Amino acid sequence: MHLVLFLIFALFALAGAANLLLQKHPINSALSLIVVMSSLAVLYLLLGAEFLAMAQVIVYAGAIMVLFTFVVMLLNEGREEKTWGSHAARVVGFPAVVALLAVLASAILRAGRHYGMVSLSDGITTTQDLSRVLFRDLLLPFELTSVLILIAILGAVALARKDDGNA
Amino acid sequence: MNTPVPADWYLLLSAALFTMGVIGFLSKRSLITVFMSIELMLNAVNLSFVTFAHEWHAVKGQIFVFFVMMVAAAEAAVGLAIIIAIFRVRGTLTVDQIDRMKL
Amino acid sequence: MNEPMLFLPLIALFPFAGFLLNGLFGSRLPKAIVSTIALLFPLLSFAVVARAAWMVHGGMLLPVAESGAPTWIAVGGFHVGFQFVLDQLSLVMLLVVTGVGFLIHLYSVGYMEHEQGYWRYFAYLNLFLFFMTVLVLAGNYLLMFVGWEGVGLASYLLIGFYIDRKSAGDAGKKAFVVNRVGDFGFLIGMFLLIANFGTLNFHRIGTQLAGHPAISGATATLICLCLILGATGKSAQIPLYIWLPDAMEGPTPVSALIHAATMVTAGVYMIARTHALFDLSPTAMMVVAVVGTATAFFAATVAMVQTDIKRVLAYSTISQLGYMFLGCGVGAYSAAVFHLMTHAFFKALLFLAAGSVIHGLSGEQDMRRMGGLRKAMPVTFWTMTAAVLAISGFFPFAGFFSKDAILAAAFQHGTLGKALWTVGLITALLTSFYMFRLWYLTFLGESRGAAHQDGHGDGHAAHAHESPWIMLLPLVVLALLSVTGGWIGIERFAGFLEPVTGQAAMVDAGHTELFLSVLAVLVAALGWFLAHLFFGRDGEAAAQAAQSLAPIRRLLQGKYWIDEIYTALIVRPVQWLARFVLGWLGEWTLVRGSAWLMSGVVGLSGELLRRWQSGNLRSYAAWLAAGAAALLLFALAGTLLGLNGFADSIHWAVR
Amino acid sequence: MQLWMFVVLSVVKVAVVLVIFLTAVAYTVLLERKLVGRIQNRWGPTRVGPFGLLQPLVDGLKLFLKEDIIPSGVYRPLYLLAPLIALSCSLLSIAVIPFGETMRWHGMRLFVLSDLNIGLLILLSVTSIGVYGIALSGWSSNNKYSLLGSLRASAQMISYELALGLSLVGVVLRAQSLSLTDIVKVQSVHGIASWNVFGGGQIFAFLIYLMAAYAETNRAPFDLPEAETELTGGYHTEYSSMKFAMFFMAEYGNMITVSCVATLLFLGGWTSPFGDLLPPPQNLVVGVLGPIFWFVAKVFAFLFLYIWVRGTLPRFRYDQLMSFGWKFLLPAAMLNIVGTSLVLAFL
Repeated sequence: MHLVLFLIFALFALAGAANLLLQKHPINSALSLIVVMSSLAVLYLLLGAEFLAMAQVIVYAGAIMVLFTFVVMLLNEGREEKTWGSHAARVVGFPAVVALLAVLASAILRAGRHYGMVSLSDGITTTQDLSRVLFRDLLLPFELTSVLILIAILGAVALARKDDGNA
Repeated sequence: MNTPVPADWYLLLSAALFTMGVIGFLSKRSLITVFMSIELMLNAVNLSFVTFAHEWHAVKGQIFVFFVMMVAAAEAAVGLAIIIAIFRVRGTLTVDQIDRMKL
Repeated sequence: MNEPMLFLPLIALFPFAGFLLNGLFGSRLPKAIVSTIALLFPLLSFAVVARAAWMVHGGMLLPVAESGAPTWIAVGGFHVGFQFVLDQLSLVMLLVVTGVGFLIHLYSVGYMEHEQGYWRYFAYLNLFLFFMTVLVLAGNYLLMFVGWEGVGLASYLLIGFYIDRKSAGDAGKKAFVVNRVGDFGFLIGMFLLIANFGTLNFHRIGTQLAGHPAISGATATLICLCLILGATGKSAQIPLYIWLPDAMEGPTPVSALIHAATMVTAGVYMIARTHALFDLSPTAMMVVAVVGTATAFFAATVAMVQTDIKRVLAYSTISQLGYMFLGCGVGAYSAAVFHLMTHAFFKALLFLAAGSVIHGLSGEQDMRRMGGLRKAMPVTFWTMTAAVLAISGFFPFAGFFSKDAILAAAFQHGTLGKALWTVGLITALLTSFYMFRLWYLTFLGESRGAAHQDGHGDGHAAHAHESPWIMLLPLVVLALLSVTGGWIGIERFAGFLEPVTGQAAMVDAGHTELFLSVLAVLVAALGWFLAHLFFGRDGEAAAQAAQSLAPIRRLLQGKYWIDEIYTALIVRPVQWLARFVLGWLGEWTLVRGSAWLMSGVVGLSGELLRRWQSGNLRSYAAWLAAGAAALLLFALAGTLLGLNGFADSIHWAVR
Repeated sequence: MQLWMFVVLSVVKVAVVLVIFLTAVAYTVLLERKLVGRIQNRWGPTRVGPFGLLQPLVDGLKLFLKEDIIPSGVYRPLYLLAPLIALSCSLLSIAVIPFGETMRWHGMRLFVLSDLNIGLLILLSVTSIGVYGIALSGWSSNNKYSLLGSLRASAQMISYELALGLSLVGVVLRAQSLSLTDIVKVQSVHGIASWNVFGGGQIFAFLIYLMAAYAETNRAPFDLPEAETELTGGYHTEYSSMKFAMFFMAEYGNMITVSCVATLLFLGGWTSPFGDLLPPPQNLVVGVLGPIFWFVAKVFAFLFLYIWVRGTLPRFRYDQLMSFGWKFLLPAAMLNIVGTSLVLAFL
């Protein structure tokens, strides 16, 4: 059962990611990314991280990606054009990507034999467990993130607002 | 019925998604899609965090993902605002055409 | 048994709170609130001290070390904490500091009433009190040094309080720089202590010394000499006394509090606090005694010819501090501290009374333009009289007991002691002389203000008025203390301090001492008589004497030209060197040379790297990816090539 | 329990709940038409069946048989996808809602599709996904009215989702759980006195939730996305036939879900308002049907309130709507959290 669910949603995630790359219109890419994120949420559930799974959906799929789709809709740029501005991206970038994947994969495969198995009966990290750590040990970082977000809001408003002189 | 899955499969999936994010960053021409590729990479990393948290029974791994989400939210807000500002000035979002610091 | 709750940190923190409140918000608060804050916190602090004193009176055992003090520095086995310790010595000091400090705060409310920067003044004053209490309460050298430097800072700020006067600023700088020289010695001393004992804690050093005198006499002497250098800086002894007379640029209550009663005695306190070390080194003791005696005599001679009322008092302070050093130098620490206490009373009183006179004369400080103020300012006059009698050493005023104790101790200290005693006795004569000179010139005779009309209108004496009650109240209190402060008697005082300062060297309490006491009083009376001869009726006798002793007089008025000598020998060469370093080495070689080099390197590398910066995001991303892959490869190379068990190490490290 | 048993039971439960839910949706439409009619001094539908009771069936049939028009300028994939997203999100959220006693049969909970630790979070996340249906429909229609309507709707939903989510925190704090069953259990002891809205002191949270929920479901007085006078039909202007019906069903489905959630979180769910005043029922049938009766009654009351409000209050202006959400509801919800936590911590 776990295996089946894992395979299904891993496949969804990979397909979504591939679709993100292949689609020419940003809105399709955005929807593909939502698929990836939602599948990842299911995978989090399989790993016992139920709160994170929901946070993934609410924050990523429900908030961040909505912003993306909004921007796509507002700017309405249309399909992306095929341009060839970057030589380095082809010559350096793609070999580097291949190397990156190779290194990562071989490292994981080599280290992976030490790792255990994941199964549905492993038990879950409840919201209480999470909040106990978050609000006791890591209270200061948590409060700092709230400050960060506040600053981000101000920054976004300041950046996106039209200049009064030009408006 | 309850077939377990090796933990490194999750890690491999994470690596694959990350690599696809990098490819997206390199190959996509629209600034927004490039930005989405970054989010994809962040998500891939999050997956490996959750996997390790499960592997080592460490709640802090999940907390880290939580923080990544918060930072990603902040980043998305500011980043998209910058994209809008760029579009307003340049009239395009094609990465290859936005390569001057001057207006 | 419960540890007694003394709230030691509060003693220091109350004034600090006052400083913060007045310093941050004072400029926006009305004067009444500023004064309330400024008075309330020292009073609270004094209350805590008084409570501690009461508990000691009730039989509480000393010393009390505050438990659970936070750690400041912890390097290896070396620990320094913010620890406060209360023992007999610091209790006496605290009573003086907070008690006299509070009185002077009170006085200041009246004195500074019309000044600009009222709030600033009180903020600084509270800051000073904070640092002074830290200095006194400190349980180790480093914390003491914090207070030491802090009072220096407060002193600097207050000397330069009149920011629109260049001389005030210069005097502040001078005090600061000269003190730095002393601090240098203190610091070296602390380094040596760490090197030899591995700790800066007074208590631990004391036990180590008592247990096995690990350090040889030479090391002890070296450490002590360094500490003495520090003490001479803070306590204005030869050779670093030169800042104190200039420090009189500050407001008079400041002179009373910082430059007479409390801060300048820090050196004496420090020596008494570390006497265990000094006891090991006869050489250092001798240096202390000789320096003290020389300073006492030297400053007294200069004081005889000064015309500025505050400068007379300043030199007098230096001279009295010399006595205290003498006391320390002959091992009579309790006598020195006793004198420190009585001196705090009568010297603060002298300064405050002088301030009252200056206040009454709208800022006039020259004694030659005073005179005849007895009628106009009766309270000031009578309190001042008490103080003059006290400092001159008349029985039964406070100064008699303490000075007598020091001189007696010196007399019993061998041959050198006899010599020092002789000088000390002469100094006592001089002291009596110049103090009565001041007294006559200021209060008796005719008003001489009218003779020198220089833009001040008529003579000041005509307008002289008594100060408000808020200034007179501290005067009266201090006068009472100056009269009665010595009645405790050195025996009881020394007995009280014995756990800290060790066995006092009082052996022979018989006829010799009585003889010495009578002699001292006689000498003081002689000084009064001489002063009466010269200044009692008119200035003629004084003028004649001045004529006949012109060279000496010129020498004294020039203050032995010490300032000029220092300038020529030290300041000039240093300035010249600085100009050389800054001008040639700094400007030409370092600044311009490096600028050329930098610009060349940057320009060249810019030419090379420019092509890389295409501005294309995807190109950057490509290089980024390549870099990431390379880094990862580098980090994981071991694992991938199977060279070591990297994966296992990660695995186990995280577990 | 065997796997096949699990699957069969689940499928049966899903089917039953879905049928009931869709019927409820259809009859909510009828209820609205009748009620609004009475409020406006009309009869409402009366012709089909007794009291017009068969009207929903006929409406459904009509929509189903209508010609399906796809305008030429639309962006096809998303145009087709959008109503699906909207409807499925609306149907998904009913999955975590418990509507009866915590009874088990062969180890499986009856009266709830799936009881989760994080039921409340699932509801919120499904709601947040629901935004896409509306946003995409408006944009893909390639129509100014649609785009404006969808932008309004999405912005409104995102804005009010904050107040909505925050208003629930007080309840969660009280129950110390995100599970809907646990939240109901906390309120079950003394009947009406231990309901969150009264005994739990969450009356302000309840009012905030109510207002935010109206906005969240794009209902009057916050129905700006489909304000006919300005935007023709809002985001579904270009939709017809079954696709329009999907949006329609989604909206009414959301209404019912929101009412269910309000019932569960604030009004004690399926528990009776008398609590322990009445003896526990001995009869099994009463024991099973009683709770369901109370649940349905409370939901019905909410739906009634919905429609009543729609028939009574005028529509807000858009800037009023936004400033109301951000400047009043959101701070109020935060204050409620602070107050609740203080009370819980110190009393």
